[in-house]
Amino acid sequence: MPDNRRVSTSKVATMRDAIADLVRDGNTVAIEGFTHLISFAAGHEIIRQRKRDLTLARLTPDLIYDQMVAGGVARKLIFSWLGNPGVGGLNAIRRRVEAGPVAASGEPALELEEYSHFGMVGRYMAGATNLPFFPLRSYFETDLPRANPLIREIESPYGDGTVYAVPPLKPDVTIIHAQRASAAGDTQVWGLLGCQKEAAFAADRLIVVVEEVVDESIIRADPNRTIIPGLIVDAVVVEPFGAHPSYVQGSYDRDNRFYLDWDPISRDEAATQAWLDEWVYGLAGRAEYVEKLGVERVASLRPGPAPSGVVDYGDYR
Amino acid sequence: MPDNRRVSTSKVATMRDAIADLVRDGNTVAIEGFTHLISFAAGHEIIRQRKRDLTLARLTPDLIYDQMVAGGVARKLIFSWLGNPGVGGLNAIRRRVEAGPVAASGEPALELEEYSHFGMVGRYMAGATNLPFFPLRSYFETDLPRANPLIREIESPYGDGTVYAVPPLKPDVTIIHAQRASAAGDTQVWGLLGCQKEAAFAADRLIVVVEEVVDESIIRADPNRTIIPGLIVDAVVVEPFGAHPSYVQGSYDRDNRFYLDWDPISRDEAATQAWLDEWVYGLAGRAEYVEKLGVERVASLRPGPAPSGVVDYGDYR
Amino acid sequence: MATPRATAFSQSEMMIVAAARELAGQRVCFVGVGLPNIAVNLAKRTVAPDLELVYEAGVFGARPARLPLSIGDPTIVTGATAVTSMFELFAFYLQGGLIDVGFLGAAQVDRFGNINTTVIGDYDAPTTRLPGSGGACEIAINARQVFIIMRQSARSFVEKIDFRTSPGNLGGADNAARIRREQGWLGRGPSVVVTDLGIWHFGDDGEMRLDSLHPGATLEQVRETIGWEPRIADDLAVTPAPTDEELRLIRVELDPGGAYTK
Amino acid sequence: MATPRATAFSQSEMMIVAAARELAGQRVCFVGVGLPNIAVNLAKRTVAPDLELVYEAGVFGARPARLPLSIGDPTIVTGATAVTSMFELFAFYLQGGLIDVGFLGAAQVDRFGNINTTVIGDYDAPTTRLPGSGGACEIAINARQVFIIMRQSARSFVEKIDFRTSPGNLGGADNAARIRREQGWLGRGPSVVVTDLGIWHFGDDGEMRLDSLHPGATLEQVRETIGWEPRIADDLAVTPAPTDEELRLIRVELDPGGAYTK
Repeated sequence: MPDNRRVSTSKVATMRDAIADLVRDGNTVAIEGFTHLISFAAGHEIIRQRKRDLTLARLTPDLIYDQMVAGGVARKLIFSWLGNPGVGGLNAIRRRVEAGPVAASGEPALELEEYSHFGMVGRYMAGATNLPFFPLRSYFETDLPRANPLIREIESPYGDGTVYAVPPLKPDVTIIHAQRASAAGDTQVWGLLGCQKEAAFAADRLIVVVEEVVDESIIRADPNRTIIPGLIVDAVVVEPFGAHPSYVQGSYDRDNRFYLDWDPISRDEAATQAWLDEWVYGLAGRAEYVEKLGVERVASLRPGPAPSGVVDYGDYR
Repeated sequence: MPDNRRVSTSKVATMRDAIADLVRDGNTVAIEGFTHLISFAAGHEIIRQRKRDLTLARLTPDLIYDQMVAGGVARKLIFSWLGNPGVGGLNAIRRRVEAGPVAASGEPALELEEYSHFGMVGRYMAGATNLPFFPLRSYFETDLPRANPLIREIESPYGDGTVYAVPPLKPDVTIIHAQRASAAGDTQVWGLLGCQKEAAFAADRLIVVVEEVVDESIIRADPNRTIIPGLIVDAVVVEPFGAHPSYVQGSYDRDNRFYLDWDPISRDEAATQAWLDEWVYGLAGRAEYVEKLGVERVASLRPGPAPSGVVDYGDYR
Repeated sequence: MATPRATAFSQSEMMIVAAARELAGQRVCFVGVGLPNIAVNLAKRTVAPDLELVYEAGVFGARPARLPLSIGDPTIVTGATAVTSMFELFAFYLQGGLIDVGFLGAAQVDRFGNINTTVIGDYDAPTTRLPGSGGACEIAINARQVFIIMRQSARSFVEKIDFRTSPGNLGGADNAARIRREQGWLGRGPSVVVTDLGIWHFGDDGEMRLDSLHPGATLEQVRETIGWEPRIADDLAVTPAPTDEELRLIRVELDPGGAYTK
Repeated sequence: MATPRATAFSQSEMMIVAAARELAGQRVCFVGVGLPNIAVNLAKRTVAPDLELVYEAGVFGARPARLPLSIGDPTIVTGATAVTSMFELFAFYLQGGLIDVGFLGAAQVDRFGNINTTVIGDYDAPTTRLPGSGGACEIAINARQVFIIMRQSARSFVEKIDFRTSPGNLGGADNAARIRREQGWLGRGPSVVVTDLGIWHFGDDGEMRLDSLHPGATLEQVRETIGWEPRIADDLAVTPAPTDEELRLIRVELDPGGAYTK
């Protein structure tokens, strides 16, 4: 049998167009990636375009959601762990939470809906697989189901007791960062996988941001490496270094200095807004951000090589 | 930080020892692998050691369970699709099913417990993850829940209707075939993945049969390729060509001729037993089987090369 | 100018061509091996170039270098876009609602497209033990629509199936639509049955109706190979014969050995 | 022959060494970053060479080339045995019962080892918003046993925690054991609390009991930094000071920058 080429239109778009077209005020948006592959570039573009009233879902809101909350895009968080990993709290978010019903700034308090890590993963899983709930052995004898009445008990139909359930989470838009994709959106990731696949399949619309677009033949040479098919991708955005200050396995390291720097900046509302002016509103996009970061800092984050080795799929004809 | 070497005892064993030590009469045994990586070598050793009263679980019983049933090792099947794929029925099994309560041979009829593919996968998933059930949107308006009362309805705790549930399946022993593993049992697979991971984690004991044992450094060079950690492996059996007449991606092709040949053999009880005498009881193990198959037939099943390419994990220090 | 004489073709070839043409405009198809595989690949080369193929075994975007011999042939893996575990295939792709068309065959079908692939006779003491569901029951429920391909015979097109493995239009369209809605199915059920004799679509009442008779087939043959009084469209068409290009694709590219199309 | 003078050490170093020693005989450990990470790696080099490390981020068999700066540092991936999705990590490894020991820290703990990492004050209008559960609540329920590492203070060792994020021995051992059995938990709850002042184990009634006081710490300090009248073992021991080899491993290999151990 000869070539069976798929006719696929390229989905490559600019970050500006992808965010403008696919993220709408009031949407539920999930920028996923557990410590690895966090699309700061997409988060910044959402701030820059002054989207409003978003519900932001993410296991670990991290610095990117702290910045987005500071930028005024969010009305609610759905999460499982709220912190600056290894450093401390998320100060912009805490200001919007601890102030009580109305924050000092006059903004309404941020609404919180919280789970555990596995609860959030289960929510994406139920969303991705069209299940009305996902069962799990968490939450027994804790105050979490009282704080969040969407965490409910469910009885086993086999008469062996009760477990807990979480409801499906289907983001309007999921955004993930990856090492590479084809122009059609077939996406490959290595290193930590987090819950990107579940969040991607759960979403109504999906933006994949990549370090590089590669020829389809590179994807097809290793199909087990593909975590997301182009079928569910709405836009492929090429944004090298788009995950900084988080990292991309094999491409660059986490910029820990920025995680430390953000703590004092974010403790002060004026300093926070000045940072947003300088690094988000004041820049056209990620290319300018990388330029502003400087070649030296970028170079300092590059790892040495650690090749995976090759496996053979076999040519069967 | 310097080397952090794990002290791990080798789990490498002969097939004879692994089956003798780990498979016990009356056990529930799952030899998994969807069309790909079916451990015929382990099935034959179970026949050769004349294990008895096994419950055999597998999505697609395939030729290997037809042979095992013919060899008298099984009292029950748990399955979702009973056939010789692309050829026809499984005749030894059908003789033990269609004969009614007592087969002509005097053997009791084979007990059947049947699901759909996703139902079987869900059963392994529940077993692997210690859930009392797994929910799925199958079985609506079918006769399957009536035929198998273990398929039960479950109501969503969110008031949006009812789905079906299947109970956990926890095999006493799961056996899988893989391209490679370290001596400690860290196992890598590419090509079709079937439900080997779920069946492996669900099992009390796990035998991994591989084409080759490789140095731990090869596994560690590509950790995303690992589907099973040595932690849950009880024995690593090195048995090249052990999946024949099924196939191993990149190593050999499915031997379709044998799938065709099995149909007339298995239609006749005497021919079936003669085949078992010649190819199972009459041989000491897989090495003799491969020798008997002949170098020409083995060579005819080798594919050309189709390399995966290399990815870079990055050296972070 | 002489009219070109049509090339001779087999009933299997006509079935494949008719099924392929029904795929016009479809996007994502769940592929089984055998006739559906050839039909889908023919459609991709003719009426549906954008068709995406999902194989039950866990392969998306297959580009087989030869005609796959089984649903899990290694040739569908090498060069594919993605390989997933069966859990992910059934959970994310099928139950998740990404499949537009699923193909089913059957040992028995009734007028409403309900399907039996489990047993002939009593479940506990069957005359014939069939393969069972495999993925069929979940395809019938979760694929947006279902195409049925099977040869007609009095044994297979029956008034009452012995076991309902995969639901079709249940007892009729109104009832089926209500039940699907209440139970939250993504599938709308069977939309076409392609046989060796003709093409059946499902009417508003959920019963199959012969809309097109294949060239050479007769209504007498149709009635002889069906266990109920079949509904025949008032404007019964004749299926256009396979074109030379369709036959060339089948014979030269898709099934050069004639394994499925003799 | 002169007795060798003990090398000076910090309270953090003592905590790490004490926690590492508690890991003797353990097999599979769920690792968080910071103090637990150093303790686990120290144990692997001393009392528990066979210890297997599972990182919450989805890594099994990590072999980090440097001290990981976060729970998802790329250095824990390169050279690891296996990387899995978070679903698989939590479902197959943790909920599946493969984890022998999980480490938890806390903002508040009570005498029964129940833990709060969610809020100080009222949930709806908190004085201090803490990180929340993360994976802690499922670790507490599904890890076979839980080790707690935290510094003592009157704010953190409290009579009544403001929010129960992760269950410990609930209201006492009898009650906890019955509830765990009825609900099918795999976990047996907390077994040890290692602080900057001493080592607490849980008695038969499920309440923590000070079994060992670190060198230099006093019972007065213990009472000042705890919100209830603490139970003290009759045969209260003094924790053996860190050995030179333990200190060398921490200072030279595990935390050469002193980030966690100053």
